[in-house]
Amino acid sequence: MFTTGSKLFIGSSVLAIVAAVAFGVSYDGAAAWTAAIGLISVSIALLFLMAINFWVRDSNVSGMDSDATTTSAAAQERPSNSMWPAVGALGGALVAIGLVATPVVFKAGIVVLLIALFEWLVQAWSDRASSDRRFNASVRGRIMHPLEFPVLGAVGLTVIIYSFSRIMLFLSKESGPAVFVILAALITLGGFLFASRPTLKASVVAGICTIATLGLVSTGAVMAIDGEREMHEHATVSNEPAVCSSNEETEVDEKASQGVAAKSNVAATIIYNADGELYGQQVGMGEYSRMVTLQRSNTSQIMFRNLSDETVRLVANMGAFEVDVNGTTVTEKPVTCTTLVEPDGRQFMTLVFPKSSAATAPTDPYTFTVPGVEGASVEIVVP
Amino acid sequence: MLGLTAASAAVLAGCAKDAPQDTWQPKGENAQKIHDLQWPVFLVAGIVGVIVLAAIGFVVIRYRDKGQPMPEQSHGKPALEIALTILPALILVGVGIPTASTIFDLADESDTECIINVTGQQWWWEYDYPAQDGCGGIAEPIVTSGQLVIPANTNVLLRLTSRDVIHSFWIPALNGKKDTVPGRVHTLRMQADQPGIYAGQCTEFCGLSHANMKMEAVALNPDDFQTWVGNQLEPYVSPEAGSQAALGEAAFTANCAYCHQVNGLSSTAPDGTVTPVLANPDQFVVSGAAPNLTHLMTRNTFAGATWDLLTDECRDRVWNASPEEFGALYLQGVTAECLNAVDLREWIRNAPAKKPMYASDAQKANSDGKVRGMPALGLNETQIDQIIAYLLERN
Amino acid sequence: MAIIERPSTPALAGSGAPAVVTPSQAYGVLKRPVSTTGWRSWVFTVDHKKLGIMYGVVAMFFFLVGGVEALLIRLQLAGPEGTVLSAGLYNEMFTMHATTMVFLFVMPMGAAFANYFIPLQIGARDVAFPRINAFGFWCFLVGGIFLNTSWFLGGAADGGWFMYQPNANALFSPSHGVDFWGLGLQITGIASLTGAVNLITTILNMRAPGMTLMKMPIFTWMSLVTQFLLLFAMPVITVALFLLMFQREFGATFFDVSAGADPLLWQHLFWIFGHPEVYIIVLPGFGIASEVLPVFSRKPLFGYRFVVFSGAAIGFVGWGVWAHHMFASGLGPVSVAVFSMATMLIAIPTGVKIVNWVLTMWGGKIWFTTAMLFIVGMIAQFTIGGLSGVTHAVAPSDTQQTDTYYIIAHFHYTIFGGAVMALFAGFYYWWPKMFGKLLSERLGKWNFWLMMIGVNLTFGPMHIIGLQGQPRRMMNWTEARAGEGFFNLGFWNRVASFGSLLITIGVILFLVNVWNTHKKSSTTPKAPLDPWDARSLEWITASPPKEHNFDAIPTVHALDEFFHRKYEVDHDTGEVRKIASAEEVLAAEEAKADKHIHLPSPSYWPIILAVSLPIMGYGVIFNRLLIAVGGVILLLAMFGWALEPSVADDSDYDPPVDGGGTSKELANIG
Amino acid sequence: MAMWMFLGSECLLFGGLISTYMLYRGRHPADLGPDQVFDIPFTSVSSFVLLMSSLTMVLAVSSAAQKDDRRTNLWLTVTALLGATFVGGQVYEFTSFYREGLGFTSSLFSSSFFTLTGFHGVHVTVGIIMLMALVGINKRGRIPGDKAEVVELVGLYWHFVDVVWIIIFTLVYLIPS
Repeated sequence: MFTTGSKLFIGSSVLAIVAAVAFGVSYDGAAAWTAAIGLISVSIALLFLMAINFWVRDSNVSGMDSDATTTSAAAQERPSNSMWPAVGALGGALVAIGLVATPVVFKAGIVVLLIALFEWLVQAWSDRASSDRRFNASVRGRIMHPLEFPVLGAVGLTVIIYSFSRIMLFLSKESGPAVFVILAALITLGGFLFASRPTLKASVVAGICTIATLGLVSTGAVMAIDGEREMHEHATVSNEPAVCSSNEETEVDEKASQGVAAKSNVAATIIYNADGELYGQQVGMGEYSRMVTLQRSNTSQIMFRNLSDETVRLVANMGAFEVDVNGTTVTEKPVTCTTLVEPDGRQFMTLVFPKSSAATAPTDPYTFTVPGVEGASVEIVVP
Repeated sequence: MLGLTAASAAVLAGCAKDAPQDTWQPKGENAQKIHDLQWPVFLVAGIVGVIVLAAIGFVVIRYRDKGQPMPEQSHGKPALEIALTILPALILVGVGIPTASTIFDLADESDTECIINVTGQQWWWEYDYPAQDGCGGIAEPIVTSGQLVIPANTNVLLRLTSRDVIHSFWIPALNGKKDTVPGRVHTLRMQADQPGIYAGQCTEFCGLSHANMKMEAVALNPDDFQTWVGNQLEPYVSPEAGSQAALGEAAFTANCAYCHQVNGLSSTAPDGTVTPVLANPDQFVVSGAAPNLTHLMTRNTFAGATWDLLTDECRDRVWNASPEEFGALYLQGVTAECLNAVDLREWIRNAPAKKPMYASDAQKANSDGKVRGMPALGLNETQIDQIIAYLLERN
Repeated sequence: MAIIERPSTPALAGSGAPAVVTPSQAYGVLKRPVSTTGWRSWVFTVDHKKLGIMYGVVAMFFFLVGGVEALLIRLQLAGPEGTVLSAGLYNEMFTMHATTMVFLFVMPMGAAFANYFIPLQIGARDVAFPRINAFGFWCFLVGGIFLNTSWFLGGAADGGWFMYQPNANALFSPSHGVDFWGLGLQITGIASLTGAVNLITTILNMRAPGMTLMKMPIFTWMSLVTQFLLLFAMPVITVALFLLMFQREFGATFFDVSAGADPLLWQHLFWIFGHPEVYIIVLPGFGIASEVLPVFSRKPLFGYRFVVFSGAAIGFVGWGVWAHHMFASGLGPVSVAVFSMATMLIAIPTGVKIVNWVLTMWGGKIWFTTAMLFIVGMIAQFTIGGLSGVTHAVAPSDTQQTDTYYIIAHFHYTIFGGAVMALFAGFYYWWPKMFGKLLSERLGKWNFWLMMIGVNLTFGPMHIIGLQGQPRRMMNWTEARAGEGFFNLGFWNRVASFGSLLITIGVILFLVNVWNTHKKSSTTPKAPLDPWDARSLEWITASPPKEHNFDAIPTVHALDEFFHRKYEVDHDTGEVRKIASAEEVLAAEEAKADKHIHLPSPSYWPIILAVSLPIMGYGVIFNRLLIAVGGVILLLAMFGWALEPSVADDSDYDPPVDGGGTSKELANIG
Repeated sequence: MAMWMFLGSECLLFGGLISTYMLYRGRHPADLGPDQVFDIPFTSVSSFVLLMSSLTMVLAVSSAAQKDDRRTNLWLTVTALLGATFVGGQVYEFTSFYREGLGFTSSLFSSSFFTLTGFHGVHVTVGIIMLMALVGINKRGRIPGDKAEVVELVGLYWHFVDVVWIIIFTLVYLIPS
């Protein structure tokens, strides 16, 4: 029933499954997962090979079959040409270089090596499947094409897109769009060119395409290695006391933090009016109050409305706390603020007070203030 | 037949002595508005249901196969159809108009006389009363939990929010429910006609102990309410030196005060300097809050109102008190005789065993080392006795 | 417009089998499978009937799973302070009960009937895209299994089926349950979406000659509306689930309040999907009711046009009422009022349907088969469910009722009392069509009465429990808040738990009935061709139908085509005369049999493609490497799918026995 | 038919994503919002490229209608290349945003921006794969059924993805918050 070869594979795959179970039982966590998945994959692969062996009956040819003397795989003159030994060698070389140079190359080498081995195996097997070359090729194609085409396509697409984006990153922000347009125009024009010259030979087209792709990829590679243009990281400044305390225009977005919260859902509205007064409104607490109550440890949405004709910002002074930093006691005064708000503008801010008012130093209570305006202050009570 | 049951349920529910969360026994103006709207709707629905079910019954009996000839192959009468479409439409218009007006009625905030902030977190409610002229005047903020104390016959406005997930605040006898959503403030009107105690429960699924997140609203006469406010603002009194409670104060400071605030509690260093003890629940609890225990024994429940601080007998006395007697009885708080020490001991001994919470070490690992709920503190029985003695004086 | 996957190659040449079977030189990766028997004929099938049956079997299985979950819940609540389940397990239980029942039972059971009967009812030989159809089924199956494996991999989802944020984010629900839930629903969502595209195309493009839209059987009509709802609802939940996944797996903050997010976004997205979902669940049931009623009342459906248009109206208005699930969420009075009105509006088309059903029976000659009993029961219970729905369309009243057991009563009356009862009617009504054998009517009636009484005993008391203030999703109830007297919670909770046992017995009786009918030693005779004196097109073919459905595609002249071929109506007197038996009608059709019938061949790829999805799902949760493995399988399957020949090679089959024969025995290829 | 249905469904998918973005676009630190990071000239150019690809797609469809296999393949390839250019531009854009400090999890704005445009990018990529597959299958002469119809269907999808981009571009990049 089972051929010798397939028995061998069955045995090994059972062994792998047993090992997987043993791993799963004896280890916890990611190690067990990785090992079990790996071993189960191995056993599946072995079962696959078993199936092949079983299907071709170990490639055994019956001695009674007179045709076999001419048609059996053994009677084949020689195997077909193969590029996989060469690819395998390339992989080996990459592994060697990688060991010396960088892990990336090493890993790439491993992948190439594995691919070459697998392809080699399949080709070797398919060469012996029958005496018919064309049939052998088709058998190989059946198994390998569904793997090769999508993977090659995906890799190709990725490489092209990636190199392209590298080129863009290398270029300056100004010239980028220009290059982009030129490239797109080239593609389109090329299309029109080929469309208008139906007699153009296929090989010429293929040649041009190959050159273009190679050019793109190699430029990309060069530029990827060469580095990117300088890019400055935007720093977050809004929580810095220096910014909050000034009335100077900084390079910030005027309309930052426009919230989703509708008016009815804010914890408090803080208003700065034309008389230079700052006061708070909370549902049910009257129209004018110099004190607002916010719950401790609670995310509170605050709306700031500027009804004056100056451009101002609202600052939330969130107390003063003694903090232990590497053994020394430091007093921290957390502050947060809105950006500058135009007259009649409004802005939201999200605040959390993790500690009650009692916890802050009496000299630094929780307050809302407007920098530079004396007496514009609303007390925040956190019970 | 079930339509009938539903309709009769609607009628009967008004007279029996029912569950404390019965939605058909309004005890305040807002719930009454809802009730005035819902019973006619139930009635109409019940009548329509009876008619339709009767029609089905009639058809089923009258036109069953008794050997009559094949019926006429009629495809319908458009006029009849249109009439039968318009009829329910008219009924619904009749229902719709009062519905809309009630919706806007219940959203009105302009007649507010008293403000209370309600904050939900897993799995208990915090109530804080901002300093205000309303509610008859509150000089300093009050923070409490478990029982929402409100003045009777006063338009109270609750400002609802949440510290972690969505909860829903619901005292059926006083008003419908309203979700408390983190980052948002929702308002809910509350008004109780008479002094008394009204049960409620969190009604938005909020995780493991959702079933154990209850609350009670307590309505007091405005005078009694002022007494209550005064009680809440009374300064801290240290236990008598050397008493069991004094040992309890030390045990409390060492074990409980990390999270639970007791206003006025202070610690004395060996050199004689006195520093107030401030709770930092933000460092230990995901929601960043734990119930304030300053006047624990003025309320009748603990652990998210899941258990009573009163023994069953004392509890029933409070719950069954007439509106006139209620205020005085409630203001007595929890006395030593009435203390339900059994549940309280079990709770202090191992809280997560009594109420499912995320407080074990393994569970803490999933949330930056913070607990959700009260962890088991590993106290011995002596310490528990001392802490209970100390808590008994928090009145 | 559509690509109809129907082979365009000429008919098999009847020149005899090639002497030597040469391997196919097709371009595809693998030859198409050709098995017509054995397990392969099911696993690789693209036949809408086989897929329909498989949908049904799998959905039935999940019905039992969900039922066991429901029983455990009722067991827990049978007494105060129940200890059958721990709090965490209870939360997982009700989450998975709802998810299983909605996504893995009622929806796919509707899909089962739609798959099986839509092509038959419109006179088509298969659906428009048979392979996509198969892919949909396998997605549903693997998605369902994936979802339920969470029980064994650290716990199932515990956030409620509506998975409100932020309670379902990683901080508050740390197990992988919610991840499984989200990914599992994505996978089953693919099934719904492909199914919708497929069935809509089938219905709109492949109707038999003469069948105008207004002559289409009503079940097909309701399914069409359902599929449109699915088509537009699924992408919304897809977006929500992606946001959820990005939040849980990749650290996004879409529902994180401290980052400034609004948790209500989730509620809006979920209910914009969730409310149409309600109609997705119930409309197929409406369709079945509207099929069964006329047959057993011996009258056409009263006001066919009104029923059709009210179905479509429900479909439209269903989109404008999602926020009525959020009356207590704090939307503001204006939105609440608007959605309250819109919700009342939807009661009108629903009412039209009930009125039409009653009027269909009115003046009829009603034959009480099990199927008919189920439908009458369904109408009664849906009426109750609909009316209790009106009471919470009234928003202030809803703030007292929402999230209490009253809501559970309401939607179980509509879903169990409405949709599920109709599905059971469908089983009894169409069983002879699908399998050629009648289910026992005696057992069937027991089944009906037990379920009818069980449903009312289980969910009826929940009206009371809810109005007495017992909230939903509570792992226990306490004596302290149970009250006394007639309406006390304790008594009615026990009644509800008892009722659930009756439903269980009813369901078991159904399974026994099926077993008795189909066991080897069964003496159940073959069902007559037309056991119910039915009216629509699916009965003008053999039972069970041949693989190609119809020997000749019938030409349609009227609504209730089959009835009009059997009976003649005198327009003056309204008298109805029988003019032909079902056998005669069928024989007349078979006489015109098409000479060459081509059906799509089975295919390996749908199942392979579907299997790649949960592999990627596990990858997202446990090990990113698995995503790559799944991805490779996915690519492979898509490649294989795209290049697959549209039909198996002729050489793979034995030649037909006669010129027009349809036997496709597997050729002996060694 | 089916493609129309599918696209209808896709409309809601993008509808949901766009609403999420619109809801959250203001949610970012003051100095790391759309105004700071967006490179409007560049994105305009890449939008133009995508528009051009719609034109070439039309040419492909008309060639297919004239049964001109060679030109059909050519225009399909050109469309795919333009699409790839667009995706390349998007990869560049994402990388540069990331370098400037705008990560996926930086803020609600960035999460919803990357989700929305990322989903669109995936759609374009799927479109490219469809185009390439179409060319491949066409070369082998294996397009089932009516070839022009298949090309038209893919074209329909491609135009849809284009139109969606126009909407996204307008709403996300051009209209100030």
